[in-house]
Amino acid sequence: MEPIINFAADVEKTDEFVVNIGPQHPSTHGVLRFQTTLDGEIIKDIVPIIGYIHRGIEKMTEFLSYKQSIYLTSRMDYLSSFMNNQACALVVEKACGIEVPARAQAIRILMCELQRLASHELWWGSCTMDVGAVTPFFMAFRDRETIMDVFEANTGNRLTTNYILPGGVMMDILPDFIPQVKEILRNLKNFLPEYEALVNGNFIFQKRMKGVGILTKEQAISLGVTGPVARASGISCDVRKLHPYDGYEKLDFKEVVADGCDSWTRYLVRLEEMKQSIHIIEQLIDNIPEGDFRTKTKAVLKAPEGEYYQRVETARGELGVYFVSDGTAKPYRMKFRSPNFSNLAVAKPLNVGAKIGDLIASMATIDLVIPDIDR
Amino acid sequence: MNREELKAYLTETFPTATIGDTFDFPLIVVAKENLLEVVGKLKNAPETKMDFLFCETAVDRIEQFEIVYHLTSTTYRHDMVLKVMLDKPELPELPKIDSVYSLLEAAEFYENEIFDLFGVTFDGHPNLRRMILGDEWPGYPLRKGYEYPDIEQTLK
Amino acid sequence: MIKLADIVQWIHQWLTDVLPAFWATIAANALAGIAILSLVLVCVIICVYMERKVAAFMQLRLGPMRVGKWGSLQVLADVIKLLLKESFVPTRADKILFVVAPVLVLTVSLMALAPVSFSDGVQMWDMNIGVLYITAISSLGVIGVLMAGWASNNKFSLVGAMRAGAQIISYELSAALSILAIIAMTGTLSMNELVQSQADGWWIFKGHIPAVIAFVFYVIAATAECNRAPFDLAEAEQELTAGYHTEYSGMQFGMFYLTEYINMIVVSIIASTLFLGGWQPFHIYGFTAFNQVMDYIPQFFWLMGKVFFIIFLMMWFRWTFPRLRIDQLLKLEWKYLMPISLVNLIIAALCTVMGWHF
Amino acid sequence: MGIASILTMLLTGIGFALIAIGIGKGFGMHSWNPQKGEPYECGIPTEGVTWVQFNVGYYLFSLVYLVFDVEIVFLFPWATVVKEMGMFAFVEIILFSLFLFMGLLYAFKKKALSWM
Repeated sequence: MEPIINFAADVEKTDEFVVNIGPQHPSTHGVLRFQTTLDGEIIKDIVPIIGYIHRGIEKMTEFLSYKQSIYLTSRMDYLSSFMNNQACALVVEKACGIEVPARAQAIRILMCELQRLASHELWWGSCTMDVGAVTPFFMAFRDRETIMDVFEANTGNRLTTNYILPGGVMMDILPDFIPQVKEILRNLKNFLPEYEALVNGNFIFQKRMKGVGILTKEQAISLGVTGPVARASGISCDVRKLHPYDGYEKLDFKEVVADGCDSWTRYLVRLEEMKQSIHIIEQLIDNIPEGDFRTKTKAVLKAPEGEYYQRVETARGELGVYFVSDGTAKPYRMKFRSPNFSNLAVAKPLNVGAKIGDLIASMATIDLVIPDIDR
Repeated sequence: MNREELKAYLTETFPTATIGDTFDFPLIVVAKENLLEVVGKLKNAPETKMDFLFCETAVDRIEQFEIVYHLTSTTYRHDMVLKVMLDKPELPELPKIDSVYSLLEAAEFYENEIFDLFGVTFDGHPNLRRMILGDEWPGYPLRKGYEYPDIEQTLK
Repeated sequence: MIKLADIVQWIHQWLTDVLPAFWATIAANALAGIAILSLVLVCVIICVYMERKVAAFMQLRLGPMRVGKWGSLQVLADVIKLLLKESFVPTRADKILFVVAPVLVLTVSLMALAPVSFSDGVQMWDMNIGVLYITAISSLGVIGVLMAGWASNNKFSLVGAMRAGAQIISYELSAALSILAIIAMTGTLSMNELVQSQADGWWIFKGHIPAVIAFVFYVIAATAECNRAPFDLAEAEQELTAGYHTEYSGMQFGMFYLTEYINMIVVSIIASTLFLGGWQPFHIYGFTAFNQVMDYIPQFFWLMGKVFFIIFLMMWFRWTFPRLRIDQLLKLEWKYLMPISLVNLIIAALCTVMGWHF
Repeated sequence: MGIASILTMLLTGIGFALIAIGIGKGFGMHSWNPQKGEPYECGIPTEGVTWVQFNVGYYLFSLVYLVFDVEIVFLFPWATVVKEMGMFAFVEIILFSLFLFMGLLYAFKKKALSWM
């Protein structure tokens, strides 16, 4: 039977309008701009516009030596600067045939996993804040701060650490490092259940996350998504497992893969990754080998001519360094395949048809760092 | 497939292409015209299933461009590099190549970036725009011998 | 013991003695207006300070500490800051609506205070439809919000205002139905009589489960009507930057800010008058000594204590819950709160008819 | 104080708001440039018009609300007298609510209350 009054009939004749969400917006976490076409609350089209913080890192490397280039990588994804350094260092080591001492490898992994913890904590805080809960943000910062203090003491910097160099690490860890990290782990083991108690069980939070921002496995593969986002869509893509580097193959940890495909799964995957990182650190912290923290390298490194590709798993996905050498002391071309740049591609499939609130919530679980997109 | 098997398979399947090596991956250099066909075959063939484009970039080799595609398979986890050599005409004419967007959606942003920084246009790309630098920026910075614009002039 | 009512009566007497009748009425009205305004402003100052401190302690920090002892003068500093900010009208805005909107929302929320019974005999006007009046008047506030959002000529404001419209009117239903549950038991709409009816026990105790449900629903709906998190969709900082007052600055923004807190006070006053006995002290039946001690606390402080208790509840919500999405928010109202409060009202009516409540 | 009290509060509100905004205007800094008058849209000049025919998704709620609000206005006088009128009023309101509820169900069925 035909409805007497069709409420839906009049709805169709409404105007769409364009709203720019970003670059100066509280929840794009940086100078990212979404040009959204809205029909009421519903997003009809979304175009990510980037480039507000482009610094030309790839071009700058062409004028710098390999060792100098590493300092630029810290500025890409400032929440995973250890991993960025590591990727660059590894590709140079691979090209020049430099051996890394076991102690340096252990320190690298420790630092990277601590960085992953710190990054995921910041994400946890900002993700919950984007959904509207402000309190978790402060809890995340309380715990992240202890990790940042360790970084500051050991590397001299909190964000742009420039710590990992070809041949090892910049300097040895301090004697305090081990007890401090153990303290952090002890605290985190208490705090992680607290996180879950505060947010996971919350009815509203679950409603905002479950079934929202669906990224199917096929879409994720086609869009070249990596990291926790892809793993939450059921793709196994942890570089630490698939192409181990720096001795990850000797460690026992699980790759967190889930196939829920929605924001809620991405949220849980990251929380689980934090537990795995704690597990990795626990295995290493008492077994840091003695020895050098760095091999002696030549002042000016020269890579043999050729092409090299090295990938590492940062907190947000796979960072690849594609490095073309022409045998001189400077890279001929260095391309950083940054995880955020590829992950940004999900903005459209994730959000078309969703509401503004969903856009913010699902982009929060993608966890973009804008300087890494622009480079 | 491991590296040797993959190389053998590539040699067998694509007789016209040049098979080689980079440090990490097997390399196949295909002609510009065959790009879509080769990528389509690599993606769909049950032996390779190269369905994941994890890096696409360009290298300016002075006399020509190399467009470099890094492919991997989410099923078999073997990687490979595909290269296309592209003639480099004088500016303002831009070299042209087929977009692989129809096969691998990940190419959209990578190709935007290459267009922006190298000045290579892609046929069949859904939304080719200067993604990073914006339309006003003069020239293509990642080309070798790029002359920097006068910043004062540019910002005006 | 001197009662507040005696003081009011004394001032009124004095005015009628020294002034002619007409001017005495005017002066009395003016004094009453100023008194209520200052009371509200003091409450708002306490609220803002309280909100900052409550938020801070829930978030493992200390909150304002620099201005004055324990940051107690922080609110004053904020007011001075707001006063010194420029308030301007955007070029493309609808200028008249833009300017009128903040005045309207503030006036409306102040008007709702007219029939409030602050203490025994201290009331501007004991109107026989007090509750209906407050319900009606406070629903006018949404017009101001819509005006502000529309006039700003800003897309975020527009979306925020539209959200506010849908949200506030929807939640009015369950708020009104919750109020009606108590009205049915009392049989009066006068604020004063409502309080008087609770001399032998507050409705939340007397009214059995229907009253408790009505109280819970009223607090939820009131939070939504005040645009407070988790229902702050009209502002939704993370989504719409500041929602309907994105374009406002300076004291014009200050008016919206003030209104948010005045609204909180108003709904808390209604909630405490209806459910928690207004200015009636807390009594335990047959516990004479305790009851007498309770009686010694002035009635006004009883009311304010209850008001601030409910305000604390709303702050607690705000700093613990994530925000709902707009469709979830409306679904919550139309599919859960509204039908349940309708049924609750019928049960409350049944209680009344059968005489089941105390 | 009768109806004068409402007038008093009205005037108090308007007066206070005007004085506060006036003081703010008096004390505040003043400067002007064309960018300042632009609507805020994350730092990007706004595209197109803002005053458009907005999606009706919100309005339907208002329509349904209107129906129910009128019912609630009827409920107010009923609630005041239900105590005295007893069972008659109770039965009557059950019937009344039943109709109301049917209205709600109708709106549900027509999907007026689901978001579009």
